[in-house]
Amino acid sequence: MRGITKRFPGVRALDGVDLEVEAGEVHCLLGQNGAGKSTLIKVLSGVHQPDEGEVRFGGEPVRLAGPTAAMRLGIATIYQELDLVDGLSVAENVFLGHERASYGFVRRREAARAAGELLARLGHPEIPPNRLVERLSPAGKQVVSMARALSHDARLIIMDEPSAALAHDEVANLFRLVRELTSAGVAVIYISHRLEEIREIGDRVTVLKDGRTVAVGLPAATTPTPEIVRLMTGRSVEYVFPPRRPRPAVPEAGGRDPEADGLGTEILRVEGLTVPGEFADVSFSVRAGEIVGLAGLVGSGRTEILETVYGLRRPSAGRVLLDGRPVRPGSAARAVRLGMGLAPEERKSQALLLEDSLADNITLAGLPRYSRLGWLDRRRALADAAEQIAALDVRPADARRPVKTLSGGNQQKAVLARWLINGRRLLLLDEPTRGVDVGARAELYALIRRLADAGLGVLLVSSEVPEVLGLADRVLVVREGRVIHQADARDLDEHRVLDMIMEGSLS
Amino acid sequence: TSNEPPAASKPAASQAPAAGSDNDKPGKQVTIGFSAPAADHGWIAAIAKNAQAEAGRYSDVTFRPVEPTNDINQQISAVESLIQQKVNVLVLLPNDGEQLNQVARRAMDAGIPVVNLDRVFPDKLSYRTWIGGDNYGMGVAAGHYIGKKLKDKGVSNPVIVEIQGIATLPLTQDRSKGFADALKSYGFGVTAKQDAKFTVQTGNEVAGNLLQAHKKIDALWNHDDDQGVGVLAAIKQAGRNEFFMVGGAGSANAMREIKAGGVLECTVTYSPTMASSAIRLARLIAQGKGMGDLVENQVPQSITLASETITKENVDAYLPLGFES
Amino acid sequence: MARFPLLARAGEVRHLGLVAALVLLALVGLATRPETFATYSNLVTILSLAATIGVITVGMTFVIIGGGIDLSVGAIMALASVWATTLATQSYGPVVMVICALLVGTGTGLVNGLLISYGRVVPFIATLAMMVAAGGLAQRMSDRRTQLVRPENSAIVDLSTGRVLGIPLVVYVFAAVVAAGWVLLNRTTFGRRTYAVGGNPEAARIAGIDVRRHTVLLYGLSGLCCGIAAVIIMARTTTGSSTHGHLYELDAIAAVIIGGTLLTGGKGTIIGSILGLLIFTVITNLFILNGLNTSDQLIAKGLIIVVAVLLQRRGLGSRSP
Amino acid sequence: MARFPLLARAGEVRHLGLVAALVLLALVGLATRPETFATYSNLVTILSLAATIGVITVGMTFVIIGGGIDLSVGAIMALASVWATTLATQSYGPVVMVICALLVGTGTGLVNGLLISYGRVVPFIATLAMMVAAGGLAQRMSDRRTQLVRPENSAIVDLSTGRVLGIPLVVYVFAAVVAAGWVLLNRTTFGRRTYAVGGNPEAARIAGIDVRRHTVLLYGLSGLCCGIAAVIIMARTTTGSSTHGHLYELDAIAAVIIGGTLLTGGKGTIIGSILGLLIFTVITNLFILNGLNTSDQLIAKGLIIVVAVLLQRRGLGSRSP
Ligand SMILES: Nc1ncnc2c1ncn2[C@@H]1O[C@H](COP(=O)(O)OP(=O)(O)OP(=O)(O)O)[C@@H](O)[C@H]1O
Ligand SMILES: Nc1ncnc2c1ncn2[C@@H]1O[C@H](COP(=O)(O)OP(=O)(O)OP(=O)(O)O)[C@@H](O)[C@H]1O
Ligand SMILES: [Mg+2]
Ligand SMILES: [Mg+2]
Repeated sequence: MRGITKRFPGVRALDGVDLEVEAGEVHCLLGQNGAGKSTLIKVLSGVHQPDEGEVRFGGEPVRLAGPTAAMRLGIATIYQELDLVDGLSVAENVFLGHERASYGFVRRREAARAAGELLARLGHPEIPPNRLVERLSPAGKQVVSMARALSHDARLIIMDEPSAALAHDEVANLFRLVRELTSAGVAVIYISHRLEEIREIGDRVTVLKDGRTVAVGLPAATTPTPEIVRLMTGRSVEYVFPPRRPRPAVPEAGGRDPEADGLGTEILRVEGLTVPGEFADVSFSVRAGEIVGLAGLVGSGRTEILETVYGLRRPSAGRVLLDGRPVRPGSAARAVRLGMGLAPEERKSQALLLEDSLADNITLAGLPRYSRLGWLDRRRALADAAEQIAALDVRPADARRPVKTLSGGNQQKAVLARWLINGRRLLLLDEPTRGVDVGARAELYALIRRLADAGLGVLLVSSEVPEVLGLADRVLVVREGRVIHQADARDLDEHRVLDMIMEGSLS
Repeated sequence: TSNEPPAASKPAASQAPAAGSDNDKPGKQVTIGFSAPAADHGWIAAIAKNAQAEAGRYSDVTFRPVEPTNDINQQISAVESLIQQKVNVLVLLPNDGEQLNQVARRAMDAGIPVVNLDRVFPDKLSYRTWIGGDNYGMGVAAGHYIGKKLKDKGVSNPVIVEIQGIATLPLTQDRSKGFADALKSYGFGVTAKQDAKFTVQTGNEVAGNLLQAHKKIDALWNHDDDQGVGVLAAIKQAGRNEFFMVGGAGSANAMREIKAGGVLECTVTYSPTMASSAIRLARLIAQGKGMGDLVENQVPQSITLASETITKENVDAYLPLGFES
Repeated sequence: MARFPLLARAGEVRHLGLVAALVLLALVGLATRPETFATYSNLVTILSLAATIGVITVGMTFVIIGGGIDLSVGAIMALASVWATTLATQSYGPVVMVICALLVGTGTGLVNGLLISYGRVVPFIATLAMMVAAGGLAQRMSDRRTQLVRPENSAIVDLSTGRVLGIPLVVYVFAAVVAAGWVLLNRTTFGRRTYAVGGNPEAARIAGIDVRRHTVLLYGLSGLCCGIAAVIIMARTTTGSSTHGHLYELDAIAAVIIGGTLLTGGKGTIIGSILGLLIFTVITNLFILNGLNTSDQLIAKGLIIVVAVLLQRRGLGSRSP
Repeated sequence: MARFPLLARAGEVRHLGLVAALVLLALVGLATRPETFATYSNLVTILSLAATIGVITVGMTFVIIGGGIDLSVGAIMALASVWATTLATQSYGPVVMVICALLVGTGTGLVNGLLISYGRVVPFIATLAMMVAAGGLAQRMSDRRTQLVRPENSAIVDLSTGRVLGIPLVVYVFAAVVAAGWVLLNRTTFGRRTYAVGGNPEAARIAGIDVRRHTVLLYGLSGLCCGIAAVIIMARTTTGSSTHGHLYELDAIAAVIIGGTLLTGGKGTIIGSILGLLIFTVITNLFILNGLNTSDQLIAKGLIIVVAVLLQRRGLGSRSP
């Protein structure tokens, strides 16, 4: 691909980008949120038409007039935003658009068998080809997306952040498959924000920044991390995780002198919380100034624990105490009044009003503050939003910009900002860095730490074990809906935690 | 129906002889405003056509119809715009007399005489002259035909079914009352009644279900010959012929059915020729003339048409007056 | 969604609520009118009366699963019935009349589809405009008169009077359309793609489906169903008229939604829609058998709709969120 | 969405297309009926005619921005007008009649809201059921008769005959409702919540907004608007009747959508809806002035709706996707 330029109304998403991929290699695309990675691969797969530039495939210049044209050439794509149809079965999704059919009639048995084979090849023979896709977990959907890409006889497979929704062992599975493909001469374009994955699987790296190519074909294994980060962000990010407070004299000493370890009083206490089918007998506490991390596999029930604490689900047993007072379940509105805030897992569908402005989004949970007899104090709302935008360094710092035009990391900041304008006691963060680039990630970590230092309690869920270990003070290991271990984060290492969440035993 | 030879669909009244006087001679130039409900029904369509045709017969009449509508609010606006245009006389067939009363009154107050066609305004100050059919009398005519025939046959406890038009119209209630009152004089009553909505399709649906509800029927009165086409179709589909049917309004199609001899034996008229008469009256009022056959110098305040009973015996006399539904 | 053998049985659970509602209504019928309700001729009447909207409901199900809505069905049916019964058309005989109705329906539907797909007018507005315009055109063509099917073309009327095994031909037409709709939706790529186009148009596009073309075809299909419905109404009433099909769009949409199809698209079944429609038809039949007046009918109908929907959700059981 | 000061001006660009459509219609009016169209009294007639649906359109805008739809507006208006004109109500005088209309409207709207929020019946079906049931109830209460406002309560009728500065009082009522609706939507937390609830109900819930309660209030508000519309129609027609408001729902929804509000919720303006409605009303007025017959009027109306939507999209310009 040469000199690819793509303009959207108001943005130049790609500005003369070059990319060269060879057969049998894993070519990684790196870049901050909004750098243009997804746009580039959408041009390559015929979804977008470039305004300028040329694409050559197998040496021939080609015109990718539509997705079908790309598929016919042997370009298959796993898109970042899941591209599945909920109301169709797994097999139907795999073969959507190129159905196994005769005279317009679907050959259903054959499609199911072929889909089953592809799923088995992906290491997931347990997914029934006839199940409706809406009933699969996010990870399961990702597998179906991959099966669809494999169902085309592809010479180039593009994967846009395939690992974002995958757990650790799933990623290993994915890499096995990628190696299988490349050894058969298939080229792979791989996009991820996780540098360690790039190192493991990648051959060469192309870095995008603001819609331009800033580096082409760097060796994936040997280019030093600071160099890559500098190329992506245009500056150097010295540290990743912010420093914690000094280690307390007696860990887990709660009870005798609550302030002895530099942490404040207990904010949240959860006792024997149970939601049948999701999790059972979960007990823990969060103190002021403390970040408590929940580590576990996708599907282990951490989201459900957060939602139950927040009052979105009704537990069958157990209780939640905030500042010593019981939280009655049933409504998030009550949790908000009591001083909780939740940054949910799915930013776009659960947190943001995408069409509305940054200011509207930031002030959403604080509306009572700006209400005088129902009248909206718009000046104060705008001022508060602007203040948070500055404090969190949201870019671009324009309160009136529709939030859908912001990059993922900045959208995440907006969600956090929402809870900062009205003095929270406890923040519940579910995968706060999913899909967020390294630079923004470091900023978010620093921000979360600052909030804790200012006296908030933080309950953090993340599927990335290093993130939990690096950011949290205390870690709870969740496996199949039970808390199987809790410890000070500094007493754990990644290997041990991985063993626990996968095997359920202490090695 | 429009797909009959064109000759038959000429508005009947225009062939009728003029009144016995020199009233037909051109007089003062007058503008007649005209407003009626939307013509989504054969009878109403005939009203509009008759009015238009009658106005066309006079060189001294400028006809100013407004867009017909079934929305009261819009008809009020339409009449308001006619008042603004300062027509000489208004012919109004309101969707609902009570709801249009106020705006008709405003026209009268503005010095524009109103000829109230068919559906009556409750307030006599709202119109100069009323001309219309006799809905109660129509029910009575149908009731007498059915009552007498069943009595003659010696039927006791007959099953008599009634299919009404639009239930919310006062005219429907008048027709029903006349029907019930007439039947009562024979000691009979209505076994079941349902309303269709003056359309062929609803007539078919309602009749289809009613025929299931009553496996044996003695007589059926259908208020409206338009919806009657659908009712007759439903009777054929159910393969029923143990009863006789009476229609209403007097459409040409109903008359042809009567002539052919079948379930439909009779229809009681409610003739749209009243629109032609209304235009004539409006012209006379505007020109300050009286009616030729009357001694009076002015047009009377109210004229009620009689509902006539059409059977196989007299159908030939009425066929030219029938309107195409 | 009984699309694969093993799911088939589970799929029918979806409709349990609707079937329960129908059974309840039938029990009411048996209790109140034992001598008339469960007779053969009454059931045949119910099906004959359901045929017109039933055929339209099949098309509407496709459109709504495909993410759209069609407010113009009643007007298209009226227009097709009028066009097929003009003197000019009738002079060519019954076969041409039928073809004319189908062509007019399909053509008008395709215009809807083009407006929506390529003109990018939202379906609600495009089909509302069509409803108004087609209604006006029907009035104009018929000169607002009811057009009788002429005696020499009575083959059309025979569709409603002619019977095979005691069942009127229109009921067979109805059944054939439902069966064809079911096969098309569940067994062909066209049907499966309809779910994709309605459920996730972007994903459908990415998968190489021509979403615009598909949308045009969906509205064309709905129009074709209106054309078939026009033939049935011509047979039932022996007429073509611009007043045919008044407010059919509301009943058809309601039947589809009560049948469990999402108004947002991507989900739904033909069987559910037909069950939803039969609930409406049986209600009307029950009311008339019991001699209820229209006002009471309306009040009861409103309540029954709500109860049917609540029952239908129970039938879905734990599968609804 | 002009919710912050500086956006306000940009926001008005949205409506350029609609204004253009209105101007076009006005030019047609001036060309065809120069002597009557632009007269003061004709403009007043247009506004009086628009008042009834106009008030309903304001409520409908809230419901649709909030992610719902209300098919029952016409029936609620009819029911409120009937209830307020029963002999029993009339015996308490005009003030009680007005209060009665407003209470009946609001109450019925709240029932809609409860059904939708807590009964989890989809809005289309819940309000369709209400449309049918409220219509039936209105027929029942009025015994299907038109109920006249009695002479001693003619204060109500004065709303349409009484004039201030040559403008009938109903037009002031209309203007007041539009202004109040605008303020409520743009200047209060209730309005902000409405956008949030319609734009992303899940996000609104997690942000601590009581989505169910808000939804109930939205339908209550729509019902209140129907109550106000009932007062206006009583003033215009001097009656209460179950036939009032027939098919108003379609016109109101169409006006809202032509005005740029998304049927999926989360976006829209009061001004757009009112412009959309005025387009309808001016069309009707033009037809009346030019004496077009209904069929031609309908055909033309269908075309104009499509053209208005296409123009409106141009007006949105680069802001639409
Ligand atoms: N359909 C669109 N309309 C308008 N702007 C768009 C569209 N798609 C992408 N953009 C803009 O183009 C730019 C590049 O977006 P893109 O999705 O390619 O980034 P990315 O590198 O994939 O980021 P991420 O790491 O967050 O996935 C961004 O500014 C984005 O807002
Ligand atoms: N294969 C599967 N099929 C059906 N449902 C599944 C499957 N896997 C998980 N689920 C369900 O998906 C829901 C969401 O799980 P989720 O992945 O959010 O859990 P989690 O521990 O919060 O993980 P994370 O927050 O890391 O995504 C759970 O209720 C679980 O029962
Ligand atoms: Mg991306
Ligand atoms: Mg989760």
